[in-house]
Amino acid sequence: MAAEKSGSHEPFDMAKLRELISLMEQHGLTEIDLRQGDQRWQMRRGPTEVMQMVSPPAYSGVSLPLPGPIPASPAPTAPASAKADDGVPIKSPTVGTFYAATGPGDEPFVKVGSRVNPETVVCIIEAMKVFNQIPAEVNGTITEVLAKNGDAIEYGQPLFRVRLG
Amino acid sequence: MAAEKSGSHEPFDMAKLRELISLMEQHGLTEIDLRQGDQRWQMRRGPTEVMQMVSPPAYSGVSLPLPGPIPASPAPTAPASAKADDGVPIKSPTVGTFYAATGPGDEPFVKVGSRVNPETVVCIIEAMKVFNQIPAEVNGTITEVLAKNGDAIEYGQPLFRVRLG
Amino acid sequence: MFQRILVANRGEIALRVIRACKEMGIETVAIFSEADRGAYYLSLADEAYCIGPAAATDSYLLINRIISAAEIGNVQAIHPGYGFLSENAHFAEVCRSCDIEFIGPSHEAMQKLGDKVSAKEIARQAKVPLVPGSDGLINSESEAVAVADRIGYPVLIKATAGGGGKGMRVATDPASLQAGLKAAAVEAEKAFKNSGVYLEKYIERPRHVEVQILADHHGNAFHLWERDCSLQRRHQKLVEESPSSTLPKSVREELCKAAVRLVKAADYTNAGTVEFIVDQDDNYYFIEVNARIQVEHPVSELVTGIDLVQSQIRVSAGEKLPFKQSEIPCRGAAIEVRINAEDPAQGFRGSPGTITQLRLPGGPGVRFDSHVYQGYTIGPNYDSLIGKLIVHRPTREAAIACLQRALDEFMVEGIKTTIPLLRKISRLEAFRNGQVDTTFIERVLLPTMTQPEREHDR
Amino acid sequence: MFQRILVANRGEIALRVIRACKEMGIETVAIFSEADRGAYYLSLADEAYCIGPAAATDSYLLINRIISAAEIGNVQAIHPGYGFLSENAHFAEVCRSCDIEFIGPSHEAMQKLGDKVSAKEIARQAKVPLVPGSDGLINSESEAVAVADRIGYPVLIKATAGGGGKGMRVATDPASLQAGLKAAAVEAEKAFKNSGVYLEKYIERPRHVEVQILADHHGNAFHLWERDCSLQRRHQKLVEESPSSTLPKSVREELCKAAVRLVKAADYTNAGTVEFIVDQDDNYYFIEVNARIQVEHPVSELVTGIDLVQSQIRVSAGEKLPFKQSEIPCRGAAIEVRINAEDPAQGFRGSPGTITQLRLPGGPGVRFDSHVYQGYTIGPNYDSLIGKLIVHRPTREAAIACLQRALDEFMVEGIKTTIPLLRKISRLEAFRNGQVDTTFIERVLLPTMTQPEREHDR
Repeated sequence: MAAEKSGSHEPFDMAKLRELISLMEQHGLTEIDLRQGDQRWQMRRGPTEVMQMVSPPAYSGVSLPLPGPIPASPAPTAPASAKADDGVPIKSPTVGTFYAATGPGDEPFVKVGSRVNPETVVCIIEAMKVFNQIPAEVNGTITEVLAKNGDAIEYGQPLFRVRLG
Repeated sequence: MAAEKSGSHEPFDMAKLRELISLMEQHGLTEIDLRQGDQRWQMRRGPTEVMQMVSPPAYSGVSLPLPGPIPASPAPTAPASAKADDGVPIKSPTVGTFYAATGPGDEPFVKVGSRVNPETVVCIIEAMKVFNQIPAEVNGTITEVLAKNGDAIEYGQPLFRVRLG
Repeated sequence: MFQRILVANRGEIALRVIRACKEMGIETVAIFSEADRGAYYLSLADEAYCIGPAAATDSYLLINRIISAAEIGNVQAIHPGYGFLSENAHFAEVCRSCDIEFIGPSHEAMQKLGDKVSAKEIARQAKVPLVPGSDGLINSESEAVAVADRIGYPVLIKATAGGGGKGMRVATDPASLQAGLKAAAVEAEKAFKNSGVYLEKYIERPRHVEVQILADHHGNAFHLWERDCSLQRRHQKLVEESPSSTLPKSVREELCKAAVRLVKAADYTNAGTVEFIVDQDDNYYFIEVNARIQVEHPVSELVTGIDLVQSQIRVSAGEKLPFKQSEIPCRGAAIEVRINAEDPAQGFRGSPGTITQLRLPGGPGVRFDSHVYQGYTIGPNYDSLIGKLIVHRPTREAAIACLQRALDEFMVEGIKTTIPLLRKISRLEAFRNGQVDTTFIERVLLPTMTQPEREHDR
Repeated sequence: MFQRILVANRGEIALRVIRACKEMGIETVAIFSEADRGAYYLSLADEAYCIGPAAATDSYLLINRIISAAEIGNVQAIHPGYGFLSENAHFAEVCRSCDIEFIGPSHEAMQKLGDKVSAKEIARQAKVPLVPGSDGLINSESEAVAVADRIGYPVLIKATAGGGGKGMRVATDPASLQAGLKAAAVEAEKAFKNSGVYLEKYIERPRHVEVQILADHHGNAFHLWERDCSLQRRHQKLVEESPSSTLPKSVREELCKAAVRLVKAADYTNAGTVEFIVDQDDNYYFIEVNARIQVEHPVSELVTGIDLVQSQIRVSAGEKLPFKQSEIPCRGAAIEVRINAEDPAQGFRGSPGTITQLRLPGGPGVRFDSHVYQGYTIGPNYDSLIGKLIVHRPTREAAIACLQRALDEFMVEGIKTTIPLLRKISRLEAFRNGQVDTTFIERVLLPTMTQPEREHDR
């Protein structure tokens, strides 16, 4: 707004703001709300508790001491891989059954160390009797195979890891 | 207003803010809300969300847009007195009806400015046809009378304020 | 009986099906979109598979993904819930062609009753009353006048290709009929390139009354009495109850029998709902069949004591319904209200967000069906239903009192809901006296709400 | 009818009474201690007064404070709930002397039935079976043998001044009887300076069966069938159900009629419970009367469809009960489990703290009575009951299935509860077959729980 520019009070003194923000972090403040005349400075910081409420722990039911069978939900996407940073995942574009090779006894499409380009078929996901060939979609080297023959695969589940390049 | 005069309308005195923020941390304050004239400084620290969950706002039901009669719970102890720091409260030791004097037309036991000692009777609380004389229990001067003749009084409700001495 | 069922839905109805299965000792496979990952109800299923991103067209509506999940989940049957694929005859057919039972009617019955023209033809044969009107298109003014004379004014002129109210006219006498015919034909030609119009009796301020049906594969078709769902906004039901508070006993019984005749005529099985409109003289007219479980099924469960979702599963597994018509009671009065994450003050705009505080009603007479909890985030992707509050008491008066106190106890913070509106409705004289119709909310209630609200207007 | 009632209690039963009043259009005045300030249920009352500090002896048990609150709140009646002052005849008398109706029996009836000796005398006159035994003290060995021959072994030797099991002996034959008499007399003399002993038939592994009673001031006294509360730990009930799953129909009916005879003989009015123990041959023996509403009243409400708390209020206001005995059904099966903030793994030690996460069960067949919510803090001052989960289904088998799935849905974080124990109980063969008695939990179940738990032991 034009009015804001007018005169000696230059909107928002960045030096002060910078200082306030660093004070907030330093002293663990979550909120500042300053008003004077037509000015209002309001700042909020990292409400970690709200975050917990926003996304309740996935499958928290699993932690219940159920006497019955424990719901065996498949693990959500990211596997607890020690090599989590060793490349990008190739994720399943559909839900179905994983096959590493064309048939039993055949060589797998790819192994750790295989070079792939975007068109390289890395596996088959069977869905409704249809065998979907899954392309790598990236250039690189397979660093990890995350699924086994016959595994039930859900949408978005990582199947391989690829070091790009 | 005094505040308006100060300075060239410079928004927000950083020295004061800095001091307040460090005082908050030092003394474990979670919130500061200062108002004067058109000024308002409000600051929050720490896990406010968890705090809300631990002690949900008293009578939060009152804020519901109930179409029916709104629950008219009596206000919890501390009244929103402007002179909140002007002395200590004399609290009701029981539940009952407040009387400032022995009978209608009589002089009240105490008024603002009355000197009291621990034995001074300050009012009567009637409970089950019994008229309980309430002693001040402190030495000092009455600065505020917080109840009216015939008021329903609950346990712990402040009846008077006394500046000690 | 099935050992394992896939629940092809989300939210409260997915939880409802999981609950039914758990009580029957059947394992469940849930599916979910990325938007629903981590929802608590998924942890109650025995398995859960992500089938796609948030958009329903890329997940809950993708037949091949759901069938794939059913295959890897190794289920014998799929429960479709309501909405999504529940009335998709093709989906039902695909399921069965994959040797997976679709928990619902045969796709043939679904198609027959899903098509309005064929449904009306079946109704006619089964002597179920239809809204009186012309036999097909109107060819001349004189024909129109003759039809109107026969069925009585007011009449509704409708475009045969119509939709959305276009090409519709109400006529109250021969003069307005003649004028209306021309105008409607022109409008219809313009909108649909088809000027064909027909006549129907115009039902003023109708009530919406529907009959719950259950039919098995052994020739049994029963009604579970009726539900009155007249309180609607833009055809979205807000309040549903059983029994109807206004229909005379003889009409209720007739209506329920008509519904049974209709589903028998269509060889319909499983649960279904036959919808009628009822005029101010308690004449009822068949409208359509909903070939699935409905949102408001709990009110029928409460008055009859019959678990509808369990019954659906038993019927699909080939079991015989274990009762006779005369053994289905209608006890007390049940009322359901829909708690939606919507802001009635802002034109019922959806109100997504996180529930920061939640106090649920409870105690005697209260049932609550919901997948949400304090900390749950309502996303913008799906419908706004966050729960159904259902009360059941010996009398309608007591049920309304229970509804009022339950709504007063109900506190949701962080999002806007229909709760304040429902509180208001529960205290309206017109509602308490049963004097409402499908136009009531928009015609009477909402206009009063644009004014600043009076306080304490019970 | 009363316009305004004071609720002289706290927690779930205070909320239960407030709910009943709201549905009846009666205003409520709540009282609370400083420990309960800010509890959500207080905001549902029309007024709420703090009456003292946390200790019950300085607040909920202080008669004069409660009467003062009733006076400033201008109420016509006081509902005492259960516990606290609910069975205090003096409190009932004070209320009425202040022209405030005490919602419960007359203090005379309360005194008559509150005293065990006079209650037994009334039972004898009303031909209600008592545990067989000697008529008063035993004077000689030969008399003891004669009594034991008459009532049959095993017999229990009890000190007349006794308590806490001291001076008690079980005898299975004349020899052990003679030895036991001497030992018991010596022990009793030592413990109570009174060597008097008497004989009673020893009931092995008894079941606890109680009958819900409602009586008005117009000469009507009805039973609302029985509840089986055999699953107890140290006389604390954990699971209650109606009807009893083991009693033959003829015995149930006899037992219920006996309970009605007893309360009629005592001129008892309002709600009450007549407690019996039942032996393995289905013989039943009167134990005592609880002259108040009970924690487990909801199971009777569910099978009969009668609101007990509303009925209490109506009876106190002088209304006639609006039904006959033959019109009180016992439909389906209802089971209540008590959710306590206790840690069964630590000897059921109380587990105060804040509920950080809460997922409540819901859906068909589920009722939940509770004053707690996510964020509520359970203090150390009062009992550990945080909620009652009650299920109602057409059959006991279905009710147990519903109970299992509801307990599986139920998640409480931040405190320890009895939920895991209740899950275990709900899946026990002995419970499902009705083969439990008042000693079962301590005799059979708890010993298995000291061992590391086997997984998946459904």
